[in-house]
Amino acid sequence: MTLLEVRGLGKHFSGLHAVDDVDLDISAGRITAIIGPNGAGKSTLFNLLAGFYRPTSGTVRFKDRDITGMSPHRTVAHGIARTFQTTNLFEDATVLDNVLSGRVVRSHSTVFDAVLRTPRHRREERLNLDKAMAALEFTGISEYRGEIASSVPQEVQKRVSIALALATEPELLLLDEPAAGLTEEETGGFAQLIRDIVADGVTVGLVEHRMSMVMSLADHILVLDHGKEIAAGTPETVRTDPQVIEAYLGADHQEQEGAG
Amino acid sequence: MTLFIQQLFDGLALGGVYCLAAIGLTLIFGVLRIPNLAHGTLYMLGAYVTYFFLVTVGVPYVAAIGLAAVVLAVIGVLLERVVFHPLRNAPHTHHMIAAVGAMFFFQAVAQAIWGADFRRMDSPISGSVTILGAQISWQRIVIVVTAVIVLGLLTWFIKRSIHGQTIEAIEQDRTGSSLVGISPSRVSMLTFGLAAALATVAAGLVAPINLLAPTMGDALSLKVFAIIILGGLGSLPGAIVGGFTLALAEVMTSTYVSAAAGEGIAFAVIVLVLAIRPTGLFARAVQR
Amino acid sequence: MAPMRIRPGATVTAAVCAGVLLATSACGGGGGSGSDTIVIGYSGPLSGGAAAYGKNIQDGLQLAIDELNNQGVTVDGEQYRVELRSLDDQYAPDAAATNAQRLAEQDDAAVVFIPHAGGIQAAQELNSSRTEFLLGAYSSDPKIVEQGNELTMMIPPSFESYAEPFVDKLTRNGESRLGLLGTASEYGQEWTKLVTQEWKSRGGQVLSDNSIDYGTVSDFAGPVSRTLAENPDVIFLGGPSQPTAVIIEEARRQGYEGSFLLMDQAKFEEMEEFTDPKNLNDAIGVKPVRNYDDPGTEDLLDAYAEKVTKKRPVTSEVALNYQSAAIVVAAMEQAGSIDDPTAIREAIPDAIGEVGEQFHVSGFPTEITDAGHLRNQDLEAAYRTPDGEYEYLPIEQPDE
Amino acid sequence: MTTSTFSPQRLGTLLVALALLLAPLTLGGQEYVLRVLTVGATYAIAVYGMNLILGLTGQLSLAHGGFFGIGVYIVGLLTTDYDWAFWPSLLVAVVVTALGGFVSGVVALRTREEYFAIFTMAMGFIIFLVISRWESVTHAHSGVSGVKFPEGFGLLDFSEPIVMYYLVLLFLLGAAYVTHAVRRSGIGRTLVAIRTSEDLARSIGINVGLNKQLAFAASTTFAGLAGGLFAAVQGFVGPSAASIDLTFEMLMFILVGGLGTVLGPVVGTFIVLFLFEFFQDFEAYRFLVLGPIIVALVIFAPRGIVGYLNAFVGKLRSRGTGAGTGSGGPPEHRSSDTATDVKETL
Repeated sequence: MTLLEVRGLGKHFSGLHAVDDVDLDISAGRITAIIGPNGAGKSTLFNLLAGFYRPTSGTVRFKDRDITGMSPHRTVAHGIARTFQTTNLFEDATVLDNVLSGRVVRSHSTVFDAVLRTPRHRREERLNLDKAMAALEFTGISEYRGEIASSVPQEVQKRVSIALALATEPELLLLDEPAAGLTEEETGGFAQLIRDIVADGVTVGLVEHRMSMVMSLADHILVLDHGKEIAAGTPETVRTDPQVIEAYLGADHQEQEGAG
Repeated sequence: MTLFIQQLFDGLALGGVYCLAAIGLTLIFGVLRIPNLAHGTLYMLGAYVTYFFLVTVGVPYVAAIGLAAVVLAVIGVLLERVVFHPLRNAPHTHHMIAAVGAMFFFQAVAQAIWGADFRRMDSPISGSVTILGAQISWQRIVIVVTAVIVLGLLTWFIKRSIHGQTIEAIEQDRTGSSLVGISPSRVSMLTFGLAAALATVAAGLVAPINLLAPTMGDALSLKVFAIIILGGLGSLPGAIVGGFTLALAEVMTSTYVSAAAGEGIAFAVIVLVLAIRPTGLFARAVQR
Repeated sequence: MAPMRIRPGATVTAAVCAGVLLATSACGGGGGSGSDTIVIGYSGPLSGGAAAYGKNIQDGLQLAIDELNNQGVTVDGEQYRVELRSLDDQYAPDAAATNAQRLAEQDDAAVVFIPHAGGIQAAQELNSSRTEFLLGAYSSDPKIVEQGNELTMMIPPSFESYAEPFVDKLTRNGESRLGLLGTASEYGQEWTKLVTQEWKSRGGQVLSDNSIDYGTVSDFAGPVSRTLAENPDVIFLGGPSQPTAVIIEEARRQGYEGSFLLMDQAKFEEMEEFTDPKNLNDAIGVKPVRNYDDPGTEDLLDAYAEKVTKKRPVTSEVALNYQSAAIVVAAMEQAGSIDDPTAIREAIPDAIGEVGEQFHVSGFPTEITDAGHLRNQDLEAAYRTPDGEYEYLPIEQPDE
Repeated sequence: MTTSTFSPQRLGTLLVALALLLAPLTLGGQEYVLRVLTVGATYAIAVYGMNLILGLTGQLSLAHGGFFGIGVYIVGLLTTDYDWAFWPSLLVAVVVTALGGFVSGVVALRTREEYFAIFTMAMGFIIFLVISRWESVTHAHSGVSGVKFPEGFGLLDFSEPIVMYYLVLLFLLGAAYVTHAVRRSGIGRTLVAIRTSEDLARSIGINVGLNKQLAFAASTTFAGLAGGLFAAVQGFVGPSAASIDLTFEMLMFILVGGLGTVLGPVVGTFIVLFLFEFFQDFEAYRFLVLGPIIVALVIFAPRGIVGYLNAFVGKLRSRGTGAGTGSGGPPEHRSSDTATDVKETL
């Protein structure tokens, strides 16, 4: 089943075609990766899907509903969560509070409930705490819950941002370079975490530089260059696509691997 | 028609004063992101120090303004060092309150030294000239001419000299310029010194047609904010255009609408401009 | 900051809070003065835009108190020293009321002087019901005695008494066009209304209102040329003396040759210091203090020059408060009480006649109305002739 | 969550509440101090409003004094010129400032950061100009006298200063409780998320625009309520009750107390007012001392007294238990956070 369907999506920034006429289908329960050299428009595409940018052309459909140009707070409510390339957390709050913030979109109690401490409010607060703790345990960082987010190791911070996204109870989780800057060993752990997420029933969209990780994880790969799709398919087909080798793996291969 | 000419010249003179005061503020706000609410009190101190040199010491008018500008530049640098430098990483809320504290202090100092009563400062330039039936005093002509010269020099300074270019570089890219070895700290001091000196020139020019009082800068403070919003933060040409535009708008509104409307026009301008363009007219792309 | 964390510092905070509150209450116990001291309270603008005005009144009160101490004050057979306690209210009504209450309670001041209508009205909300004190009200706005506050003593003449004779004098030669260039303060606006009515009642034409805030305008040339563009015969203006003088000078420079009708806040003697006195010719306003030949005038001028400053002249703000401080203390002597505001107020009519001659400086009050207004029956205004001489004309005061 | 049934926070709040409740009883008829306390309590209510928009949401609104003034004048004018009773007037003041805040927030919140501050400063100034110049309605500088006391319906006499004090105190405690409840709930997390990073807040599904607008409306409502009470406390009101100076005073209160904390507004307000009154003895020269004190507080105690103490005690506790519970205070102030850290280890 196609969870997210993108057709002819484009975004122009004052003459620059950041994303140009992209089609993409993300199937439920699978891992779809988007790769391409720096500046290929991968993050822009994510921003378009999550509603951070308003596309200049094309449509985005999620669960058969048109969500083109919908603002982020609504896409999240519909079930799309994302993480950022540079780890983005509420740095002065504890890890637990960070993850609890992700519950806001699923909460219904109003300020009056909070002031009057209605049963609904208490019930919801308890539920939120349970869900947040579950997300922390799922990502394996529950022992850090009391610590200030900016003070925990980088790997933990990355896991916090995933836990935060999971706390919003998404059906589609968009991960923007989740393993950037991690060691080889840590990357392995992240790959496992991503597999766990999918096993838990959440569909994953992934932007990643590290080819080894993409090739081992992805069910489907979209390759972008200069905002345009140059190839799409299984890891096997993409790996052997001459255009991809030309544009990406060939020219940049060494640099990419070195930098990774 | 005569009235219009008269008001036009008055508006231009006022615009010159506003520009000189606004440029300092726009540099501080644009370069350092500090909304310096104490700017009006620097202007006030500038007027009093000019008065001190002119009347108490007895040096000539132009020299008095020059000396006062130097003194105020030092005060500006001190203000930066003592108050704003320790707060350089604090949010603008803290800057604003610190500026208010500095404002209280400077006003109290002026009142302690020169008293609360009005002072009058006569300039050697007197008399007036009749242009198209309007009586224009030489002092106002001097204000406009001086403003133009100072603005010209300043533009040259910013574009040509190393120090000026530093200011511009920092204004455009704070992190980038600190990477290439420009010290933000030195630029901060330079900017504050320059801003205070410019405010002093404005005050020295306008004092002879008005009066000195410890509160003379209060009204100006808010107006220059309107100007730099109008002109775009950190933009020199913007401050100049904004200064003259606002001065003329003020003068013409009070002439042809009502005095109260003239007083409120600056604030109406802020609200209107920001309601339509939340980052000000002529604003550069906002870096975030 | 995390919203849901417990905040252990609260205990300490609470301790600090409690400490502060205790300290606040403790400061209530302080203040006051020895039993042989009479405290006169004063709350006025001592900083901010109106500080010069507030300082003038403070000086007047202080000079009177010095002189009283010189002579010795005896109430009910006991010797007292008089002391002035001043607090700054920056012209804000609520601060003035708070100050007045503080002066009355902490410093046991039975009389508190306040020199602005807003502060006076705010204090009147207190002095009738809650804290008792006699209010020395220095404001020429008659509203302050119209509300039946029994503990108010209005010091200056009501400004309403000026309008008619001023307009009379300046319309003698058929002048008919009045330009308005007053200050945009509370008081300036009241004056503008009054003069407008008076002028219109004689069939004159009132031109557009160019009132400006004298304190905030950077350049007076604009408003002046607007006013002159309508060719007025008389210009009404006035606010603090100094900007008024600058505006007059600007009007003369732009070629205006008509007369000026000055509101009572502007004083000839102060304006003479700020502009060539010739510019002030053909203007009507309040009589300069130095032109009175009351028995105490000279001495006050000398004392002011010696103790306060030689640079500024004595104005009616100094002189009238000088007189009224003496009246208040005389009333205490009459009443035989230093702490009963009602008794002191009731003794004022008798006290007026008992005040020493040296306190008669500028039209010493001859009576106090039932509403509490100190009045001098021979009040005079001053007209500065085109030749720069002063002429005085009597001012009739309306019944209250 | 770490909230226990018995926490030092509850004890602390209880103590502050007790101190405020008992304070008048220790005064022995010192009505001046009672007046300072009452006026301080009305200001503190407004400062709680500022805490919502600035402390929790991170938006510096300088129109706060203006909205306070609107509250003052609605109650002032309705109870005098229109002879309304106090309570309905207060209700109108609250509703008008709530709606006014919400509607003006639509435009105001299009601007961000410093622009928002300057926009609201201009708004505040326009409100002040209207109040001080619109003579036919507001009586301009003449002010409004004879504002009614609240009706006690034969049960209470609000013309008694002490009764009035307890009334204002009741509202103040309410304001503090609302702040506490909001902070603890998802709404508080929403606002703090917006303060910390609008982009991240958006990415976790927070409607940033709407929430900012609601927070702004809530803050102006507090200001309006406080203004209405202030009018009744004073009896006479003038345009200075809407002035921009008042906004800066409130800003000072909250900075001294501690941004975003529950007790900060009340602690800051009373401490600064106490300083103001204390330095009255210096008359015109008091700002020679007060000015530098303000600057020093901002530089050396940027988190405010409550924030600072919280951090301090938090540190002691975390050293004791090993588990970091962290601290309060505005997140932006990195460098001096380090500075306080250093001091705290001493």
